Amino acid sequence: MKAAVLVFPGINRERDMARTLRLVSGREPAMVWHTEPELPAGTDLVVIPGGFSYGDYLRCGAIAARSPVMDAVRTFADRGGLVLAVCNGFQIACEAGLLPGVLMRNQNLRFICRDVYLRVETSNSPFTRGYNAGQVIKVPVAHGEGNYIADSETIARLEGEGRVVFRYSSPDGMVDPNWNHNGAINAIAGIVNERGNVLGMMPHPENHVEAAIGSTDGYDLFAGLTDHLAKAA
Amino acid sequence: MKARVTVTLKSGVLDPQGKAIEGALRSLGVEGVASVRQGKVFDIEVESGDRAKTEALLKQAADKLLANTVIENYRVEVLG
Amino acid sequence: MKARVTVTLKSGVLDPQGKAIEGALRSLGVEGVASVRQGKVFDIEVESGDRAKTEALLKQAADKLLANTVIENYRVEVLG
Amino acid sequence: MDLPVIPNEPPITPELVAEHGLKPDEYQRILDLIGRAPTLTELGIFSAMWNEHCSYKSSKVHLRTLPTKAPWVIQGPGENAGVIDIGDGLACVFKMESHNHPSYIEPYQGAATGVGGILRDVFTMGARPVACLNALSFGAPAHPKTRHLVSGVVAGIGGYGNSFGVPTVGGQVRFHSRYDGNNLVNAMAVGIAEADKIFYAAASGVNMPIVYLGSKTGRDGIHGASMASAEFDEDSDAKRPTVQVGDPFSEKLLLEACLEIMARDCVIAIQDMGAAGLTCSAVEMGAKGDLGVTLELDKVPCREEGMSAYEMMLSESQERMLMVLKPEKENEAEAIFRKWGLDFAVVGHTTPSMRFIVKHGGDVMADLPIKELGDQAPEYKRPFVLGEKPKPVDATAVEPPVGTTDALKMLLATPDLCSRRWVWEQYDHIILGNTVQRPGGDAAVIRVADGPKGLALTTDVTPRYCEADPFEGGKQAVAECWRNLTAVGARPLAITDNLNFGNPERPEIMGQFVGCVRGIAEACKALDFPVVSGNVSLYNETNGRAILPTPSIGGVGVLADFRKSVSLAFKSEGEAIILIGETLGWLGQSLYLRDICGREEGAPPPVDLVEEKENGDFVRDLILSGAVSAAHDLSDGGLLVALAEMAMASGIGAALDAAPGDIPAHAYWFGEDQARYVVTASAAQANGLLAKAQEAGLLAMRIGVTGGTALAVTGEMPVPVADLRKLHEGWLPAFMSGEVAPTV
Ligand SMILES: Nc1ncnc2c1ncn2[C@@H]1O[C@H](COP(=O)(O)OP(=O)(O)O)[C@@H](O)[C@H]1O
Ligand SMILES: [Mg+2]
Repeated sequence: MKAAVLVFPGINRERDMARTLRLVSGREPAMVWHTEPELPAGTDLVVIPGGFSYGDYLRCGAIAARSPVMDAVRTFADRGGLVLAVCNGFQIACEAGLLPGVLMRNQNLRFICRDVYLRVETSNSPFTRGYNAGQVIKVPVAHGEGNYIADSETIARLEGEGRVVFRYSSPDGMVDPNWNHNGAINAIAGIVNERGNVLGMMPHPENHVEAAIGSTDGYDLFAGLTDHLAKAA
Repeated sequence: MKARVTVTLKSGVLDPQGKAIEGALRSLGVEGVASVRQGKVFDIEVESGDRAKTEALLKQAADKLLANTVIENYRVEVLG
Repeated sequence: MKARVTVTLKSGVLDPQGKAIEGALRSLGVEGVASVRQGKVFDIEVESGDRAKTEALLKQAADKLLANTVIENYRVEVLG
Repeated sequence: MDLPVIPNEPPITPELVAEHGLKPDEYQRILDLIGRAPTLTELGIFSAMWNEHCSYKSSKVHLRTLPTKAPWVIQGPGENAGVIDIGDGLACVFKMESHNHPSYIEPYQGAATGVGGILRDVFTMGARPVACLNALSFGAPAHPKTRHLVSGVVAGIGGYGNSFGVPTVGGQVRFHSRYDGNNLVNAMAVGIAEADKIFYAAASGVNMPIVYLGSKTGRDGIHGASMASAEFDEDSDAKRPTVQVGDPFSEKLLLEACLEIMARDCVIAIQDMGAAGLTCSAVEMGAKGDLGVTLELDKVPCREEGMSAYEMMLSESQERMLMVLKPEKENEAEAIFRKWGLDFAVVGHTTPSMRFIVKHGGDVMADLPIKELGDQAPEYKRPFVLGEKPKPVDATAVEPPVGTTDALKMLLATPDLCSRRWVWEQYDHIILGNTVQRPGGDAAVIRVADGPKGLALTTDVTPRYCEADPFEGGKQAVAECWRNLTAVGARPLAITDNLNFGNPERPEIMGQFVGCVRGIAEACKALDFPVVSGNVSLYNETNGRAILPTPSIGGVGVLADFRKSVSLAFKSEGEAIILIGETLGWLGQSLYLRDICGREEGAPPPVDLVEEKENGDFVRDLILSGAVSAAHDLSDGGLLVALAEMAMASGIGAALDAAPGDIPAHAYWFGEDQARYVVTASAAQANGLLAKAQEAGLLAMRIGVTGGTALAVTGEMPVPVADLRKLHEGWLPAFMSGEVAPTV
C-alpha cells in the first residue's frame, strides 16, 4: 500500500489516520499538503482524513474541496484509484463532487462523540472485503454535521445500485431511529461512488484498531484495503 | 405572512468565517474582494395575516433565539 | 462598493436547523410561527466602483464558493 | 527624562482612575513611581498589570505557602504553565484557568475563548496539547438563565476543542443557587513535550527583535475604561469594545506554526497574549529577562482602522503570540508563519534601559519602569476571619425519609449525581487515538505517544465542604483528586489549582480563601503532590452574595503501562466486592442529607491524610499487581451510589450484604467518609487481598458479590440496573430539552 493522506489547514485527524495506516499496512503514508498539484508517484490509496478543514467555516469541507490537490485527486479517482474519505473527508468529497449528496447538521443540532454500530451492507468492495455482509461493527463518530441528505432520485440510485456500504444500526443490526444518532436518510453512514472506488463515511474506523484503546472493529477495513492493494499490485 | 429576519455580526466583532472566506476567494482567483462578513437569514412563515403583529412576533423570536444580541444585530422585514 | 449575497436552501431540500428552530421557538413560548428556513448572507466589500463589474464578480464568488448550487440558490444585490 | 508628549489624551481625573479599577492609594503609588501624571495609555497599562487578575495582589502572600517542589517538578508556578517530568525524556505541561465572567456574558464565546487561552498557555511552552478537561459550576436548575448557560458553555468548550483537535476527556459539572449570577468555567489543558525542549517567557539579549504572530488585533475585550474611552470619540458605536470571539481554526494553525519554528530552533522567548494582551506579554518578557522593551505600535497588524495606542495595548484579541526570535532565524520563521497564513510582524525590540516604551504615530505613548510594572504591583495582606467550624451531624438523629433503595433511585437522578453524558458526548474525547479511559470514570487515562506510558487526569472540588469548613474542604479537594488518579492505578504527580472565590475585600471571603489555601497546602504536603500552576478568580459575586468557595483542583498522574489501569465497571459475575477504608457514616454536608433530607448543614467529612495515603497506596499496588478487576473511589453520594455507578457502567448487578448493625443503614450507604475505595476481585484472589490488608493494618471488608442484572441489598427490593441507568441518564437530557425532569 502506498497511501497519501491529504493535509488541509485545520484538518486534525491526519495523525490518527497515518498511525493506523502504518499499524495495519506496515508502511508510512505520505502526508500531502493541500497546495500540491500532484500526488506522490505510485500512490495507490488517497485518504481524506477527518478534522475541521478551514474551521468548517462557510460549509463543512467547502473550502478544502476547492484546493489544488483536489484536482489531482479527481484525476486519480477518474482513473480508478481508491479514495477513502472519512468524516470531514466525506464532507470534502461531497463538496468536490466526488460523491453525491450533502452532510447537514445533526438532527439534534449538537456535536456527537460516541461509539455507534454500523451494519456492513456489502463485502463486495475493496473497502469492506475484510467484513461479511450483514456484520455489525462498533466504531466511534465525532461530528456535528453528519446527517446525510440527497434528493430522492439520488437516494433511490444509491440504494438500487447497492452503493450504501454502511448503515447506522442497533447492536443486532436493525435499522432504528433510536440508533441513527444524526438523522441521516435511510440511516446512511457510508456510500461509494458509481465506480465503487471512492468511499465516504462519517464514522472513524481509524480510531478503533487497537484493543487497548477501545475496540478493533475498524481494523479490518484497513486490512482489507491492504490486502486488496497487495493483490492488485 | 412571509417574513425575513437577517442577523449580522456587530461591527468590530471578529468574524473568523468571513476571514477564511476572504482567503479562499483569493486563492480561487476571485480578485477584488476587500472584505467578507457572514450572517444568517431566516425565512419565516407566520400564521397571522397582520403586519404589525407579525413584526412584533419576529422581534420576539429574534431577541429570544435567532440572534445573540451580545454580538449580533438583527433586522425584521415583513414581505407580505 | 458594498454588496450582499444571500444564499438560501432550494425548496424541497430538508433543513434540520430550520426544523429545530421551529421547535425551539415553540418551547420558548413564541407562538404562531408556521415554518423557518435558515440561510446565509455575506456582506461583501468590493474594491471596484463599477456596479456591473461588482455584480459579475460576486456571481463568480457565489458560483465558485459561497453557494453549494446542488442544494442552494443565491442572490446578489449591489448596495452601492 | 523627556516627558512623553501625548496628543489627544485627556487629563487623568479621579473618575478615570476609578473606572480603571485603581484605588486612590494605588494611583498615588503610580505617581510616586513615575514622578508625573500618567497618560491615558499608561493608566490603561497600569490598570491591566495591577488588577487582581494579572497581579494576584490579594492572593500572592497566601499562594507562596503552597508546596511547589518535588524532584519531578521541572517548572512550578510563574510560567505560562507548570511542567513535570514523566520519565523517558518526556515532560507533561499543564494548567487550569478560569473564564467565568466572559462565559456569563456570552456563554458560547466565553467558554470557547477560555479553552483557547489555556491551550495557548500549554503550547507556548513547546508542548503539543494532548487533552483538555474542565470544571463547570452553574446556578440552580430552576433559575431562568441556567439552561441557556449550560447549553452555551458546553457547546463553546466542544466547539473550540473539537475543532482545534484535542480530546476533552474529563471534568465536573455542578448546580447550586449560589452560582446563579456567577457561573464558573474552569478549563484545563495538558500537553506533552520533550523534557529538555521547554520554552520560557524570559527574553534575553539586547536589541533582539520582538515579533508579533498570529491573528490581527481588534477591539476585543477592552474593558475597564470602555465608557471612558467612548467619550473621546465621535464614532463611539463603531469603536465599542466587543466580546472576544474564538477562532479555533487560527489557533490550530498557530499551534502547528509555533511547534514548527520551535523544532527549527528559532525561538529565544515566547509568550502568548492572554489577559491584557500585548501589555502583559511584552512586560513579562522584558521583566523576566531583566530587559527593557520598546514597542512600535504602527507595526501591529490591526483588524480595524484607527485603533489608538490605548486600545492596542489593552485589546484581548485571541490567537496571538509574542516572541523573541534568534535574529539569524527571522526569515526562516517568517516563511513558516506565512505558509500557515498567519500574520508576522516585528513590533519592537529589547533594550538595556529597563523601561517599557510604547510608540505610536511618532509619539511616545508610554514610558514606564518595566520591573515595577510587574514586580512592584501592590500586594495586600487583606484582613480575614476564619469562620467557626460547624458541628458534626449525628447520624442516629437523622430520620431517613425514604428507604435505602428509594433514596438511591432519587439520588441518581439529582442534578449533581446524574450522568454527565449529555455534556461529554458533545466533546470529541477520542481524537488523537490515545484515550484509554473515557469520561464517565474516576480519572481519564490517555496513552502517551505510542505507549506504554499513560497519563491519568481529573478535576475535583466539593464546594459545599469548602463553604462549611474551608480548611477541610481545601484538603478534601486535593485528596479527592489524588484518590481519583489512584483509583485508575496512576501515581499522582502534581496539580494545578483554580481558586474561585467572592470579594476578597470582605474578611469572611478572604477567610474562606485563606482556609482553603491552607487546606490545599496541607494535603499537597502530606500526599507529596505539589502545585505547579494555577489561577485565581476573585470577585465572583452579585449583590453581595458570593459563590460557594470553589478551589478546583486539576491533577495529573502517571502510569508506567496504561494497560494496567482498571475502570470502575464490574467485569464479571461472581466477583467479591471489597470496601477499603473506614466507614463511620458521616452525613454532615452529604448529598443524602441535602437532597433527600433537605438539610444543607453540618461539618463536612474530615480528611485523615495519613489514612488517605495508606489506603491509596494499597489500592494502587493492588491495581498494578493485577489483583483487582475494577476500582472506584467513594465520593459524592457515598457507598451505594458508587456501587450503582459500577453496576451501571457494566450492566452487571450485585448482591450486597445488609448494613452492619453498628451504624444506621442510611449513614452506612450514603455517608461520605473519605479515603475509601471499592474494588472487585475474583473469589480466589479476594481472601489474599483481605489478608494483605489486615497485615498492613488497613480496613477492608467483603460487602457483597457481583452478578445478576439487579442491585440487591439484603432485605430490600432489588432494583434492575437498567432502571437505575434510566434514572441516571435521564435527568440532564430532560432538563436541557426543557421537559420536566423525570420523577422517581
Ligand atoms: N464538564 C465535564 N466534561 C467532561 N467530563 C465530565 C464533565 N463533568 C463530569 N465529567 C465526567 O463525568 C464523570 C463523573 O464526574 P464526577 O462525578 O465529578 O466524578 P468523581 O466523583 O469521580 O470526581 C467523570 O469521568 C468526569 O470526568
Ligand atoms: Mg471518583
